[in-house]
Amino acid sequence: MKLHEYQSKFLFREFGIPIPNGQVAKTPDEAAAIASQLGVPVVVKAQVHVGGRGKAGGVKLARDAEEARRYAADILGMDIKGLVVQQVLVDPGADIQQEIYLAITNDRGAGSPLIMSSLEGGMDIEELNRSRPDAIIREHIDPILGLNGFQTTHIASAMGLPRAHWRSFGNILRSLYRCYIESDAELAEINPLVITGEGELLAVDGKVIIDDNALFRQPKLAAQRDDSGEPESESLAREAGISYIKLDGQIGCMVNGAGLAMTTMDMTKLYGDADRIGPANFLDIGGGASPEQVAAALRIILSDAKVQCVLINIFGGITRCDEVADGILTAYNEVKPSVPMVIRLQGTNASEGNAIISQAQIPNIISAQTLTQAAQLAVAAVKERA
Amino acid sequence: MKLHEYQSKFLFREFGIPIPNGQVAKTPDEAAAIASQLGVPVVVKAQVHVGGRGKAGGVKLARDAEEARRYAADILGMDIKGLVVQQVLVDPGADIQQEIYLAITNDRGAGSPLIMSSLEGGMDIEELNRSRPDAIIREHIDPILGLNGFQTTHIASAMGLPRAHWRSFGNILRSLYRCYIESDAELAEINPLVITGEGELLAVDGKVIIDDNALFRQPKLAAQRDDSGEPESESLAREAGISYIKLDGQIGCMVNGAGLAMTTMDMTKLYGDADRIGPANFLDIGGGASPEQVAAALRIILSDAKVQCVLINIFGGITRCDEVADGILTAYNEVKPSVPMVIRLQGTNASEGNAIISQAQIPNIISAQTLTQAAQLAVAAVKERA
Amino acid sequence: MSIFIDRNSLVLVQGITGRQGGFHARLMMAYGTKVVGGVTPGKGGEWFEGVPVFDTMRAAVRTTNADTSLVTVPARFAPDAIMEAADAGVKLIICLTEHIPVADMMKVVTFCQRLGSRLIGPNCPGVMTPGQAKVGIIPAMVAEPGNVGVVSKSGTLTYEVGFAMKNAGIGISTIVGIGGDPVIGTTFVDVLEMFENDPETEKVALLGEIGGSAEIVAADFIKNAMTKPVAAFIAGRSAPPGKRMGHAGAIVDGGEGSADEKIQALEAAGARVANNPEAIPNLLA
Amino acid sequence: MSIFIDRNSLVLVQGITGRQGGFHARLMMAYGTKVVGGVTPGKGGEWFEGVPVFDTMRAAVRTTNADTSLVTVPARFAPDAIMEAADAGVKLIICLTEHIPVADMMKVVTFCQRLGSRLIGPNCPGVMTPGQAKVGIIPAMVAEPGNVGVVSKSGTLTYEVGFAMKNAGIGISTIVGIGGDPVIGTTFVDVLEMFENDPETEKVALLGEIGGSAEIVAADFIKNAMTKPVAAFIAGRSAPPGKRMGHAGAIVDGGEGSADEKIQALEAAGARVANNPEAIPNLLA
Repeated sequence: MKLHEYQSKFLFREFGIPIPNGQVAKTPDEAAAIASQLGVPVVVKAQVHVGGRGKAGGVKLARDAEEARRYAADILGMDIKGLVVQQVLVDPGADIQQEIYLAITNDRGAGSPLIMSSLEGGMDIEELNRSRPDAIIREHIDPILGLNGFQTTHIASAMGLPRAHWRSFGNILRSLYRCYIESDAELAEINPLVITGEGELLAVDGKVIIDDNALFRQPKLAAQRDDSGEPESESLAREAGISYIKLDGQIGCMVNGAGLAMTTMDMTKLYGDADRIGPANFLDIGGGASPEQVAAALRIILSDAKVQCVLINIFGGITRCDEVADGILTAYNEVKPSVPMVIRLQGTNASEGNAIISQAQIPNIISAQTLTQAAQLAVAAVKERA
Repeated sequence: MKLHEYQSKFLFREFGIPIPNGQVAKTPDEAAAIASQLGVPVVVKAQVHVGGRGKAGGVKLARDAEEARRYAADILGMDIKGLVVQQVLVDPGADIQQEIYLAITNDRGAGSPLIMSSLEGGMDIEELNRSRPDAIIREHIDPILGLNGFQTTHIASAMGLPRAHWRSFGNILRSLYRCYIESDAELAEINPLVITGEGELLAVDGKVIIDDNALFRQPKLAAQRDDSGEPESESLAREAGISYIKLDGQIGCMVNGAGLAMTTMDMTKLYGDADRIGPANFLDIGGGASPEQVAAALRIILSDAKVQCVLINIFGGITRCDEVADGILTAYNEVKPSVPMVIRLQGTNASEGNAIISQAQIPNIISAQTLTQAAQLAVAAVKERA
Repeated sequence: MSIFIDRNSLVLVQGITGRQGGFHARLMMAYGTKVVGGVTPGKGGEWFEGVPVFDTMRAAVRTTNADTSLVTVPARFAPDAIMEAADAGVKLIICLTEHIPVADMMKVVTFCQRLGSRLIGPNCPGVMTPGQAKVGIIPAMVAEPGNVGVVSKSGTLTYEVGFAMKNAGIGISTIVGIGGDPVIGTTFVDVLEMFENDPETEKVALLGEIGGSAEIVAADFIKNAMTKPVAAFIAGRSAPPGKRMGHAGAIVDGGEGSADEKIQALEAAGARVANNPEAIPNLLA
Repeated sequence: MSIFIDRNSLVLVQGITGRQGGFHARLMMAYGTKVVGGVTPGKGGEWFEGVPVFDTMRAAVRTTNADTSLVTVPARFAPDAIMEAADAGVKLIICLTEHIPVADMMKVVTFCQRLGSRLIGPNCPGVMTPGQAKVGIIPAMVAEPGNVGVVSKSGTLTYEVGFAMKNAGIGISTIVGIGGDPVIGTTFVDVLEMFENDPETEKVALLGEIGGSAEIVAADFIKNAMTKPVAAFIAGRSAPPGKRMGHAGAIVDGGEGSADEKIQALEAAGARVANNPEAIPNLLA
């Protein structure tokens, strides 16, 4: 779960990391009020869960409250890569002498936390990683022991940080590590961590991503979820406990298992791409889906008006195909989809399941034997309706 | 640093361990007031830093407030093994179905925390350890990883605790471990942990010892130090940063280094024991002692009226014997001891040191070449004065 | 031969009295796996389908001499259960549980490595050596004994491929589901190395997906250390970047972990990569 | 030969710019020890008596190839300094610092063991191989080269015994001060084993004290695994129970750790136990 910049920075502050004393505004008037209260030039920053807001015009420097109001009016409601800006952070402008990159992330390969730090902060870290990987100091942390003091010294020393800042850098790094651990973060990033003209360190921008699987023990963070930028169907799916991601294609997929669900998407694209046909969504109904879940999944898929065909691909392991077939019929009768449904049931009790489907004799339902055939039939069905 | 029973239990409570809701009284009236407030039979318990208070009459069951007042009057001011009782804990009596022993301690040999637990609580654990060691379940804890959940289950299961209590026992053990770690305890012991008639677990008696070397980061615990039972000279020595322990003999020892200080004591006893002569104290002036420290040490030694002779044994390594000699003379002139002083200086600058002493020509000062000779001369000096 | 498990493996099921644990324990027994007991704290002394239930892994291992454990307990308890198995000396621990926080897994994997226990998973379907034993949830019907080793991040995709192989008359030495989580106990390379050294395995099928770089590392290994042919499929070519596709690890992030880069690396390493899982049998023929 | 250190040991001093660290670094250099550098965070780039000062142990080891480190920093920083040395790959770490909390040492000792670094101390006077090198604070004057190995919990008591041996014409192969703290990196048994295997050591002097059971364990080792004669002295026969005698570890507690039980165990194991440290040379003659 991503936190907004302001949520990330307020979280940093709880762990003792110095941040600019800005506030969040939802209207231009609020932005002006914050700016005049701060009494200095401010930065008005769009709060959206997407990168590249600066290039999109979502970050503006305002010299006074009036300008802050004007820029906030510009930015609020702006569409950045499909997300509508609903909040801006109004921060006092910082006197930037040096920009540092500092992040802690899960290193999948090493199976341990990884600190990345660079004096070349402010820029896109992926770009820096490609162009000048040596400019980034990398330090793995023992996940059981945690961050040692000597590691902070090593990082400060190896990145070439001036000695005057070692102590405050060490304190910030320790705080960031505590924040990362105690918040169950996948990523806790400060970019840039600024050395100001007064020689203070200040976290001017921040990004925190929380491990979804740990939200059960992070109720305060879970409550900060902002779904506003997310398609409604995804929110509905999350509430129903279904793993669903909306995409741009025409074939609504319902599959058991994440890997097979991706594969099914891939197959619709493999056979449909020439005709610009592809998957409308990722959807994994999980193991042992009940008729109710199948119905919920079908409703979510069909809530996407672009869907021209539904492809149901079930390989029964724990999941019994006859039960899925029952679920499909129940769901069909509830939802009454107007689009065709290609159904492929394989594995445990597949023949029973296929028999149930064929006995129902619904014209809208097309049976398939293999995944390949199912994908091809779904593509054909979409083409037919075009 | 030892905590009193009541301090230990109040500390347990901070970590969520259930304890009886008693209070501390310094007068019989206070004890009566607490008893009448509790409104049930109470136990009046002497709070002294010494074992065996029960056998000494320091623990009494009172049926009502009047009896509590009477017993408190008996116990307050009582001398238990040389310590005067100045406080009593007035606890409600518990309905005891079963007594459990539960402790966490540093296992020196293994270099890790050790949990000891037994269903045969209430009794002296050292006695149990001798007579029925198998009745104690022992579980080592990885000092970096900490206590794992499965270890609490193992302990509960292996000790034969009825299943109904596993959950609360596990919670108490986890709390006790947190208490042990976060308090830098050498020992955190509940004995007995009681299963009451209502099936609740309750820490009826407790003992916590804090690592002296960790007191710098445990200010709240350090503030609970109770010196009242301690010889004044020991308190003075601690304030002066000198390692000193008062003993019963006649030869006041001043030595550099703990091992040599013990050895010097041992030598006085080796040569004096036949005449009931032995060390008056342990004293380690540490490395590189200044004249001021030597003077302070001498004053502390001489504050013990039993001292008939002072034995100064310095083996100079870092410590320079000439500096110690200067210190001795300074101290001598300040303190003007009436008892003889046997001085043995060896090691770095020993000849210079010995020259300084002999040039001072003080009749009270006796020079020695070896530790053996020094001890023998000191014993002889005491015998002479007898 | 086979890797990890065979007909002599002695298996404990942690959480055997639970719904999922009990269900799969029965299926494993039916398949011929030597399930010698189960562990559920607080239920020691009970029996399950003729095998004893213990309170702790230490007691269970002492009594049964089990060398393998299947962890089926919920995510909140699974990290402790895995460590308990390692602490009790179990050499192979297979964890089905999904939704375990990554922070917990980083500790658990480190712990198992230090104790010398092999962890497979979490969030994996387990291991099956067809005709001998299965530990996990892989359905019996998806594979016959044979000489192709299968290693996969995904459950049902593996069944799909196994089933296609079976229909094509191709048998399997061992199926290993390593799981789709970001931090797992056993990687592609670990399993490839074992297949390379396993005399019963002649070819290998590798089923990867987007996210992380395990397939890239595997490609390196295939290039430098493998003599046996490898066929592969990578799921998620059509997945958009920045979105987590079901599995906690299945996300293309910062331009890293895309299907295309993995496919390129595998092809460059000499693996034959299918664009359709049902084409895998052709590549193994 | 000798154990732990010799004239070829390359030594770093952690805290070399501190008062204590600098003082002893000079004495070590004067003795002939190859002090190749020092570490003080924030002072990298300075020089100390002709050797470079580094900010970190990693940088120091990379530049100097040091194999040995002496930790002289205050108790609050010493645990991190020891772990830094182990992390940097130093194989022998000697820590003088006293007053380190036991909880910290339990972690540090575990850490060093996992990384394969030998820690001696803390709260110890260090190691001296007479005529070759000393790492720590043992005064040069207390020993001449020879064939008796000395291992001790205590500093000045060791000097006393070394000096008495020197006066009696008995030389020393190596003196090892293991320290008087409850949790230490290297025990009596570790050192006895090394002396037993050291061709230059013919006899051993062991100097113990009250507290703990390390001397009892050593007695077991002497009985079962040592062929070389051992003379011993145990300090603290006159110490009362329940009182900590200066060293954090020197306490007779719950009837355990008394001098008498240690003396009995050592005598039963065949060691010759002196009742006076100045009698040790007679027992070695």
